[in-house]
Amino acid sequence: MSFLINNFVELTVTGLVLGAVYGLVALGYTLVYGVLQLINFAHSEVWMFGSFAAVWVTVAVGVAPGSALPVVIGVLLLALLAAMTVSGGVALLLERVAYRRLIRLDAPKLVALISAIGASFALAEIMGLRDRIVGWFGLRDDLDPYVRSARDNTRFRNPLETEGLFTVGGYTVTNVDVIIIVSAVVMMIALDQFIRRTRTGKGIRAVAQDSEAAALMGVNRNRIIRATFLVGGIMAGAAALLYLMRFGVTRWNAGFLLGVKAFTAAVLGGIGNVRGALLGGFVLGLAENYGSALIGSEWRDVVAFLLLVVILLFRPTGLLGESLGRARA
Amino acid sequence: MPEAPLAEQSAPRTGAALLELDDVSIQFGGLKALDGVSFAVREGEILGLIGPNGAGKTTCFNVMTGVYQPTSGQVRFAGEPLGRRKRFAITRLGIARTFQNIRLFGNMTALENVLVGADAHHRTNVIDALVRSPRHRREEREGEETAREVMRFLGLERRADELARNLSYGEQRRLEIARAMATKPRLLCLDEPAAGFNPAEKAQLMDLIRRIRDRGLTVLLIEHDMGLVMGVSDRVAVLEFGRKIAEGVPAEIRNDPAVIAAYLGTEVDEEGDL
Amino acid sequence: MTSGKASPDTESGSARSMAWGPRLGWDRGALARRVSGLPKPVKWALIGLLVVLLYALPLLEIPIISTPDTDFGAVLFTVASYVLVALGLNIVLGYAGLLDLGYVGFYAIGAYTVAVLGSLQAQWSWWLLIPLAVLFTTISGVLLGAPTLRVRGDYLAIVTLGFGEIIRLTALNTEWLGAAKGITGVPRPPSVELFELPHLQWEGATAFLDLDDKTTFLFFGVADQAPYYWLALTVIFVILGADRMLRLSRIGRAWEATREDEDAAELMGVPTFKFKLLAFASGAFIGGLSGALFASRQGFINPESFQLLLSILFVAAVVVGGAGNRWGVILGAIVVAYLPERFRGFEEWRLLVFGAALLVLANFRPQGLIPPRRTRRAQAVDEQLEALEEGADRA
Amino acid sequence: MRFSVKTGVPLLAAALALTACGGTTGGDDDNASGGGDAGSCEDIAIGYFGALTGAAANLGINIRNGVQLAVDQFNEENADCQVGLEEYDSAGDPNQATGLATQAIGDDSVIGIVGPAFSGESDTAGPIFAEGGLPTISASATNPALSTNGWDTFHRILGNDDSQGPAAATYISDVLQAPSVFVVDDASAYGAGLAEIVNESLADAVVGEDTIQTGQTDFSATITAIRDSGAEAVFFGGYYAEAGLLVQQMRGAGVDATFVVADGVKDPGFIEAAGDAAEGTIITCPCLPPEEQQEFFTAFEEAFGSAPATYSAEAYDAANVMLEGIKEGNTDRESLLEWINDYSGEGITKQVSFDESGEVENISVWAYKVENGEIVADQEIETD
Repeated sequence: MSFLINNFVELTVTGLVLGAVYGLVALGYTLVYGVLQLINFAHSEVWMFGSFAAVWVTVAVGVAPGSALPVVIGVLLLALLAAMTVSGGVALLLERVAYRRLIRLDAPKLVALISAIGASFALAEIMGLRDRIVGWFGLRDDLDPYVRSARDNTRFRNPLETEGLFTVGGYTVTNVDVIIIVSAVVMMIALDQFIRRTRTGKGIRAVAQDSEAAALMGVNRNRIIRATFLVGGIMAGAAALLYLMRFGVTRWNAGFLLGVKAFTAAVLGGIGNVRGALLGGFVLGLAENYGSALIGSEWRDVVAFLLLVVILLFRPTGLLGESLGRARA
Repeated sequence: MPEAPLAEQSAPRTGAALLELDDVSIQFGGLKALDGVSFAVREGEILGLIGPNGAGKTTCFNVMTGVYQPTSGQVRFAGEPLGRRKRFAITRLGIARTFQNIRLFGNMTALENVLVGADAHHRTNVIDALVRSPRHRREEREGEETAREVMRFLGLERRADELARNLSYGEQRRLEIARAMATKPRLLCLDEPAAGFNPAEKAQLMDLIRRIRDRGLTVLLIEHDMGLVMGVSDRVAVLEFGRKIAEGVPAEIRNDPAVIAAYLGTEVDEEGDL
Repeated sequence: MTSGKASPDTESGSARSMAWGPRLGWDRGALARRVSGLPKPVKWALIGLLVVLLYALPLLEIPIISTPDTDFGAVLFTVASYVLVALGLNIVLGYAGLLDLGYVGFYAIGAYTVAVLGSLQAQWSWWLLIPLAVLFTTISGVLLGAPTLRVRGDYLAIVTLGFGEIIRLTALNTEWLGAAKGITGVPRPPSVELFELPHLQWEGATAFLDLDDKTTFLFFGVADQAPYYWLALTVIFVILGADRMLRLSRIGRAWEATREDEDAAELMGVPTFKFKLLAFASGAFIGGLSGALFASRQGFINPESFQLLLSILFVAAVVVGGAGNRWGVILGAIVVAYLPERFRGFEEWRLLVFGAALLVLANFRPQGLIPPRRTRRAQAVDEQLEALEEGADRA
Repeated sequence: MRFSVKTGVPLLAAALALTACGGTTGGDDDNASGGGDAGSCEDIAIGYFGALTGAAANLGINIRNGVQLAVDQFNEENADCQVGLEEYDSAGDPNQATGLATQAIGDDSVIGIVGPAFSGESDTAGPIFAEGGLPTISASATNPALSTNGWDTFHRILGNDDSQGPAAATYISDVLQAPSVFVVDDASAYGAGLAEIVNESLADAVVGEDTIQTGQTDFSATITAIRDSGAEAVFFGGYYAEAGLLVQQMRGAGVDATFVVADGVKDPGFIEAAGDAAEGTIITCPCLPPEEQQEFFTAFEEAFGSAPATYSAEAYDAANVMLEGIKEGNTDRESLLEWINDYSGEGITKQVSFDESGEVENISVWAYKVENGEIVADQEIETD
């Protein structure tokens, strides 16, 4: 207990950093769920592809740590753009391949879940076997820096060096901590505004609330569904870069666990609720850190899931309720 | 052939009160859906419950069948307060209902739908089912007899093995009634059973409702169609904005100034009795 | 559909069908329907032959279906335990419509009961351990279900997923349960050595008796996997029978009604919560039984055998095969458990191919390989009505 | 379904009819090779048993490549005695191991197995190999309990955790002279077992411990605990994937305690994941440094395009023990088992000979250090 109190600030900040990543990934689950009432199981792979895009950009640019600040910012923005593009693209691909036909057939939700699980396996394996796949085209050697040790951890060559900014309660908050938490909050606000104010955002809300009525009102449901996947993918891409800045490493199967956690965060906050996703992420991140500090890291997932069960028992629709359709977004 | 819609109704049968609403109020947030409503359904009668849209008719049904708990007041069935009984327990007590928007078990056959209703009083447990115990066999036999009988009564016997969702609209409406009747209720609550019916079908429905009453069931009928309600009901209660504004035999209701006021300006159904 | 096929004399028609006893819940596989046209003795002979063939599979080692790269008996046991799990999960998912992503938790509790009380902490008899394992899993199913079944559908998925992980992590981090090292020396079923059965050996399309390769009936040893398969197969037949009994009773109807429309079911007098709990407990029962058999075949268990991925494979088996149809989910389990073993040749591509296969199956057979009776029943009804009409005409 | 019934019946009938007339002779013909004439090399193979796919594939492939190299070299040198290599890919899964082990003992041409690679699968496969009399030499399974099950076919060619743990502890206390140590493990059988031994050996110097999970990527709570304890050294029992992340996040959080790990981390993947943060990491390993095996090193790199990684050299040694035996005419399981039990020879990782329980004698544990992105030998650790 005293350990928790003595290191409260450190545990809180690192918990929030982790929670921010969970929250951004959770957005993808929450948006798709809000619109289609489907658990997009393959969303974790959307994130994973984004993380590799970010890694590859830094490999291609080959910037050394400690470069001038404008260079660092430029490379990071480039990586962000790449991650968002790739994640958004994979999300759209997913919609096309795994969902569109089933949505058109109005197939049971479970079938869509299986389709997504299949897509998830396939996508993860494609990344894990990328060295073999490029080998078919005789590009194994040319692409070596990108496909080397495909089934191992791949390190993100972070151009930004971690620096302490200020010290609170015995913990030196770093620039990375600040960047991640602030970016997550800013992106959440931006998304919130997007959903509330733009035409597409209103369309998303309309379809979430009553897809038939929305169709009668002239909303193109299919376009809105695609937009939803795209927005979720873009957020996952951003999450991928932030994740790499903090944790430094990605791998072909890293999405699975993160996906489970992010989905938990989405449910915790109230699935379908955009603000709830970030709140759920923060709560989960903090709970994992505090729980680890109290009873040991081996129990952190147990703590996370127990928390989920308890919250659902007392607030059956999550902390903020499910409300993508409602005006509060 | 069914009788003409406005034929003389049989004289009110004044049995004992089967279901009583006693000063029932229910509140959702700031909205009072029911406000001190009291009326009684008497054994063996057909009571029509009418009122403009949003008057609280379906809420009334939901209070009676345990879907909502009243904020204040009491609902009594055969003299016994319903209290906080679960919905299925109330059904077993003897209240059955249909739904405004049809809610059949679409992927089960018509017969199975009715059997689910008949199962309401069955006690077969896992062991019974596994060993095909005498109780299980007796209940299965009785259940199927009840179900087939009710379906024959409603003219559905030939559709028994059809999936519920493949039935025609009118058949689905009747199947809902059959399913409710199979629970062997004393009180049958019909929630807008004529919605979407043409005049000929409505006439048949009126006949059916009377025949149901003649089987000894008490019927509570929510309906928009004035002609049908006035034609078939022994008595009518009128709700407006969650309050009961009138109660009496159809002739009285037709001339009640409050009722006329309530319906003034509102489009009365095509039969236009008021 | 069947419109316009009404029998002229409805009274006698319905009376007849009543006399024919319960034909409710038509739920026969495509094969059985084709067979049902045959005379009864032929039908029974065919079914008997099929059963014998199923039991003889590990001895026959038929070239095309036998697995070239791993022991066929062991694969058959794995397939059988998946089939068992799929049957259990089918009650939860297919009949009652509850998405359980933590089904492996029950599997684990069954396995751990046998292992912990049979080897690690006590040395109880196998005959005692199996019922205990089943009892514990059923209780855990009720304990998990009682609070969580009030949670709405999709939330149940994540709550059960959490449950499965909690079970695994608890086993992994608790010394008393063997932690990561796992538990060795799990008791095997008691053997009754009666006689020896030779295996077949194939050269092209001709078969020879291989007198050096024999299976002792009924010796539950380390290497020969066939007896374990026979045990699991027998359990499957028992569970199939029980499943059918429940399905054709009030309980099966209540499950289905609950899945179709929970509120309407409740208002028709179905205590839906009780029946959902019952479905959960029945599913847990079968899952635990399967886990217990798995542990006593394996002789060794560790938490790694109960990964979250397994739960997902179980769900995939049920849905791919056709949730709600017991023959469908059996086929689904075979697809999920057998194909990856049969086609080990794909090596590292296996999971990729498997994922792609799931994707394709879901998109092009969304109702499952053998859909739950709905579509097939329309046909069956046609045939029945025709038969009834003939009968009525003759009367 | 219908198809299989219609065609299946006559096929079955035909099969039974055939058995009736030709059964016994067929049986005899087919099992002629079972007895085995010593000295003939026909139809003989050794097996590799372990993961080639799945999450643990990397370690498995390292081992398989070691075996592959040994077999290829042997076949090149002995044109008249070609030995096959059977691969049993368990994906590291104890459940799959059962069927594969049964398959292996049923295949008479396989007379020795290098593996099983992991402790978990050894637990299910071990008794099956023992029953089939098929000798095994594991190049990587280090759970001490494996040799105590009475499987007379079991051997392992590297020190188990009981020998490596104390060595790591000795290094920390004698060489690093760290007064305070924080012990982390990954809850795996390998990592937890190792950490427990280190924990016991260091006793009072241990100022804190924590357990992470394999697959975990965020270690912030653990790192907070390490910082809070003020430990000067961190021992991590586990594999390289988590080790790379842990040390990287430690350094990122400004914790500069010496990072000490064991052989499961001795892999290029560790450097790849940790980058600069790996510098100065101490890796203990019951294996000789690569300088002492230069020939093997170059041959391996030539064959597979990458440097030998964890356990490749052990696997190479294990395979060579068997291949030498085959060359000496031990071409059935029984005689090969005898050969292995009596073996004494110079491997590239150590002086190889096995004791009664199948454990290798003469274990030397070396400390390696990460310098400039390379794992280089530091010194031999003297225990006792």
